[in-house]
Amino acid sequence: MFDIAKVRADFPILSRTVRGGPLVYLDSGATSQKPFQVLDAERHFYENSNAAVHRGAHALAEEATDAYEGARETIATFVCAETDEIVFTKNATEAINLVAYAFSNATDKARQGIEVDQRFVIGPGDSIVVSEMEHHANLIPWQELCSKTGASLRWFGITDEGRLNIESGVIDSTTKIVSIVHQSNLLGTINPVREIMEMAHAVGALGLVDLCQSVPHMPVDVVDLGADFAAWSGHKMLGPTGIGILWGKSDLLNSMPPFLTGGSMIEMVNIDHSTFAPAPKRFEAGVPMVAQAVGLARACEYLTDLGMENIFTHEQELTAYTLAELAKLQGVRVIGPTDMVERGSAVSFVVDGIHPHDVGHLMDSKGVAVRVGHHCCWPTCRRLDVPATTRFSTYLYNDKADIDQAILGIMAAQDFFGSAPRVSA
Amino acid sequence: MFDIAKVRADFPILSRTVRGGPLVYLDSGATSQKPFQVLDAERHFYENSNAAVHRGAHALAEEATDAYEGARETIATFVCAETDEIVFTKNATEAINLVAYAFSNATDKARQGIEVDQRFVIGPGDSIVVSEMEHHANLIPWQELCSKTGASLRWFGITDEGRLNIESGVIDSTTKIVSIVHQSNLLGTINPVREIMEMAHAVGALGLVDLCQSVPHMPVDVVDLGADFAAWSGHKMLGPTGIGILWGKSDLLNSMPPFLTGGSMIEMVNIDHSTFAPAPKRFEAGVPMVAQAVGLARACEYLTDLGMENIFTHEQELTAYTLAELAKLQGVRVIGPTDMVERGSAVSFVVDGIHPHDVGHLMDSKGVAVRVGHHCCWPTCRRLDVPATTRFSTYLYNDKADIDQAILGIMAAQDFFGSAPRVSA
Amino acid sequence: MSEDLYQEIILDHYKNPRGKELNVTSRGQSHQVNPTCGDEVTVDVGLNADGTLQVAYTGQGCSISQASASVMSELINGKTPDQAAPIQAAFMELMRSKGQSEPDEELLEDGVAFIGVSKFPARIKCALISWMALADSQIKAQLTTEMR
Amino acid sequence: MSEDLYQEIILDHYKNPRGKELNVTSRGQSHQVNPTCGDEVTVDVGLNADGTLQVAYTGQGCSISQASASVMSELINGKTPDQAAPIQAAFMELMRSKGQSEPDEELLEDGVAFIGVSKFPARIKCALISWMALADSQIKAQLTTEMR
Ligand SMILES: Cc1ncc(COP(=O)(O)O)c(C=O)c1O
Ligand SMILES: Cc1ncc(COP(=O)(O)O)c(C=O)c1O
Repeated sequence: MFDIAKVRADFPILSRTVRGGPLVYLDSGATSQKPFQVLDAERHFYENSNAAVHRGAHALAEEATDAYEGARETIATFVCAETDEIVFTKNATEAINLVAYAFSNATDKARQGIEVDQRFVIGPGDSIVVSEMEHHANLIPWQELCSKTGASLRWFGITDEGRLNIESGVIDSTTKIVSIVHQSNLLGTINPVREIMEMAHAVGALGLVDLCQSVPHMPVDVVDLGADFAAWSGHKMLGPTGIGILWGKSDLLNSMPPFLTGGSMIEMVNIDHSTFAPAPKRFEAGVPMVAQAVGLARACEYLTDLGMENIFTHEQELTAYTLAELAKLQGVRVIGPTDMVERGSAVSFVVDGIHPHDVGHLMDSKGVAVRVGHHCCWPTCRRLDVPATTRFSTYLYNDKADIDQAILGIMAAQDFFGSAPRVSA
Repeated sequence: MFDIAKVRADFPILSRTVRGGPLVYLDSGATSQKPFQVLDAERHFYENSNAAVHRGAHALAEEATDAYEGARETIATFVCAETDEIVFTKNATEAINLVAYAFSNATDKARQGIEVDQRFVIGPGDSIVVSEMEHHANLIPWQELCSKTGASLRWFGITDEGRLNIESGVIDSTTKIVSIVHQSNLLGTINPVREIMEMAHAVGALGLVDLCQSVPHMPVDVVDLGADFAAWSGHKMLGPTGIGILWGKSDLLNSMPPFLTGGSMIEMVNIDHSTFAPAPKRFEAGVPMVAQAVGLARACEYLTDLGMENIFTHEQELTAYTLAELAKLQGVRVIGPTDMVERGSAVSFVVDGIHPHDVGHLMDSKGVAVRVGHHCCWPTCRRLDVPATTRFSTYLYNDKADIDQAILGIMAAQDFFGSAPRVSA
Repeated sequence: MSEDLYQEIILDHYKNPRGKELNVTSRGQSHQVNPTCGDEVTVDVGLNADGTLQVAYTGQGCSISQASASVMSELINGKTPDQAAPIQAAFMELMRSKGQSEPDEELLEDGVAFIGVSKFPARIKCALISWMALADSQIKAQLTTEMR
Repeated sequence: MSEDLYQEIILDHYKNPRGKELNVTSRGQSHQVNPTCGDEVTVDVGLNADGTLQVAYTGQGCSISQASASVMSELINGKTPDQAAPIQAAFMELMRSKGQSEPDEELLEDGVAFIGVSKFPARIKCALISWMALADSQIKAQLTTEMR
């Protein structure tokens, strides 16, 4: 295991005060804090090797290109992927949209008589499968794709406990792609994605997994998950804002039409037509987020040094503790799995008679940063009949003292609101 | 005016050595270097206020949201725009693609019977107008739009001197959008964009200007340019990598379908359909590049403190000097305007008998960083019958000593290659 | 800190809402949502025979949003549109004040309790949601009137 | 620095290219482009009656790309495919070596001059472009053979 006190000392923000007291940061599911090592790596890049990558022959351009491509290699290794299967995007949202647009672009081109890979051509009669626990980032791109092509959207429902309900018949021969979250950011549920990817492949559909809440928190081998694509963000795993990753199988990436087009993604350009570079360059138009790639690679190294297994174990312990402490409170109900079977560290709950917004506010006044609302999973809230939840989401720098402080915050809110009426649903 | 020595001291990278000598950085057209003030601003954000914006009710989330929205305001003021007309993207390339995709998405939706703004519906019989001096970022997105919709691409040619040839008849009643670069990154030519935007509006077409090479180098009032949209990048104006800007008129932005979809850009989300927030949020799906927005705002302040008029004057002087010095060299031919009429600081040239790649390499060996190649303007090179060029591009931190050193580099290359054969075209 | 925000008056309106689910002969209705937290409010506006406004609301959300709706209905119910307008303007102004203004107690009555909310950017939207719904439903109601 | 890269042999091949625009009875042709700088090279491959390779190229580009094409044609012309293969592999290997390998002068002849290029990542592509075109045109030529 690792020494939490030493880890905490790497994160400058954790020593600041909030509303007069020390900061207790329990909102890493939204975005993580950054260790100075990552900030130093970015700054070192800017102060020593900053230049446009892949475009210059001078020394700085060479160094910048090496830094950028070296970062790609480090990140690939972190998830056991091939280097040229890693595409840099601005966030996970762009990564998922990139795949959704491969379908609409291929379909548009096919309509104009251009030869495209049929796996990406979609229309009425075809279906796309998601679930009722998807983040908006893995739902709306597919809704939009349906609205543009006439395909239909289907979804796996969820149980009252917040587990995926993998009914048969949802995925069938009409299905072109199945896109599922690995770990729910609202419920904490870890889904059997390998099984679902197999179901997709059995009918010839493609599969995407949303790894936003798993790559930062547990060892992930993207190949082992059996998916064709995976997407996640850098800012949730100690990296800078403004960078995300799409992983995709090489043969698929290379048979997709480009998404954003412009400089650096080309092979030949004429005034009226162009040809494109192979992946990953094909999907990285324009000057990319070079410093952020360097920072994210440093984040991967930082995590590797601590050990992803250790981080996972630490968070499992903390989550078990959180669930136990919450169970002791009257009038508090966890939304999502209440045991430690296949669940990660995001813990949502509602407090009888107090709206989550008010719970969050009272906690904030004690320096505890939690997130309240629908957590970009509005359909999940509707399904579980809660207007919103309060969510604790921990990371490697949190300890039991943080949870204790947060529990005190809930109790203070209960005191404060006393005999408040039940919130109407 | 300002004190160049003092300015240079703000840029840590300028004091490093390259290949054993001091760095002479003449590649700001590709990307600019960063003053420590910008790096400090980013770091200060990460160390004090880092949180997901628009998503939390806790103190850090409030501070982060203020920092992000405050940055939008600063950047808007910098170009005389309304704050809610500024959309953050990852680079200029994404900004231009965003507008191109408004057309393809609106057209796809119209085909499915969804009501859309007719200004964005495009198909066979419609045309898009660009020019022969566009950067690939302002060419390929429109080629792709044409290939997906059956619209045709037209372009203004250029003269042998590298000036736009604004023939009548290119823009006509079939034209849906005219997209033109303000200042060419290859030639240095400054185009009469206001006139061209008027021609576009006269036939009911929309107009976009690519401000990548003008916003960093001269005072720009986006409204005054008469365009409907404008795009540029942060990294070329002292800002971080990973951030760009789309400016658009409010009524247009709000009548465009969304582009990237996911969290933060929504109004209501149901499992099978959603509605969207007004601009600029509508176009900012997912956790955005918050730290980079803060850094870019600080860059705007830095530039404003020095005065964009002063920066422009300084660069004009330097460019006149560069052109005069180049004119003294035998066998060197400037590609682009050779006088100071409507031209900026990018100066391209070819050297008889020496390929640009070799010129660049010899200069690099003297610590002079210049760019060689087609500069993402391959069609422009073809038109002007050069395989590639060598380009000097200066910025506020360059002085005559830099140019002198670069000129020595060219002379060294000529010495070195001596009686080399003419490069065949 | 919490005391800044949650004044007694607010808690009282939250626990004992006025004007909630009244039976109003609605001529205008507006449904507003806060996209970040999912809070919702629906406001119905009608006219009494004497030309004064009838206002009712339903909704779910945090104490601030619900108390604000209750205060809003108490303040606006029975006022003529001309009497209501300055109250609406004053409340909007109060919420923009970042805790700096001195609200007119005569005009805003219990509404002054929301001065603390204006210091918390993330909660201003909560306090305003019912007032936005009111303004929107009034526009709709007037449209209906004109169309007759 | 420059001397690392631009050895005499390279400058000589650049100024006096061998095998450029020869008349080859082409059975395979490959056109390669360097997307960053626009350098181009076209390689033609045919077979002589004795089963040895006939190689010619045209192109435009920097000294490194052109000299490399010249060296390539000199090395490969008149070799059997079996004799050419180890030379091709050795040159690829050399370019990957970052200046660290000791190239086999017997095998690579003038090609050893490119050791300096391998230290400059941005120039490696220049040196390799004709060799990539060669490999590609060989594949095409063999395909043609098999299809008969
Ligand atoms: C004129 C022009 N347009 C567009 C771009 C593209 O900018 P970016 O690569 O930052 O998206 C550039 C710079 O590369 C440019 O100089
Ligand atoms: C499960 C899940 N998917 C997708 C996203 C979207 O990530 P981003 O906003 O960084 O694009 C998030 C985080 O917000 C998430 O938790």
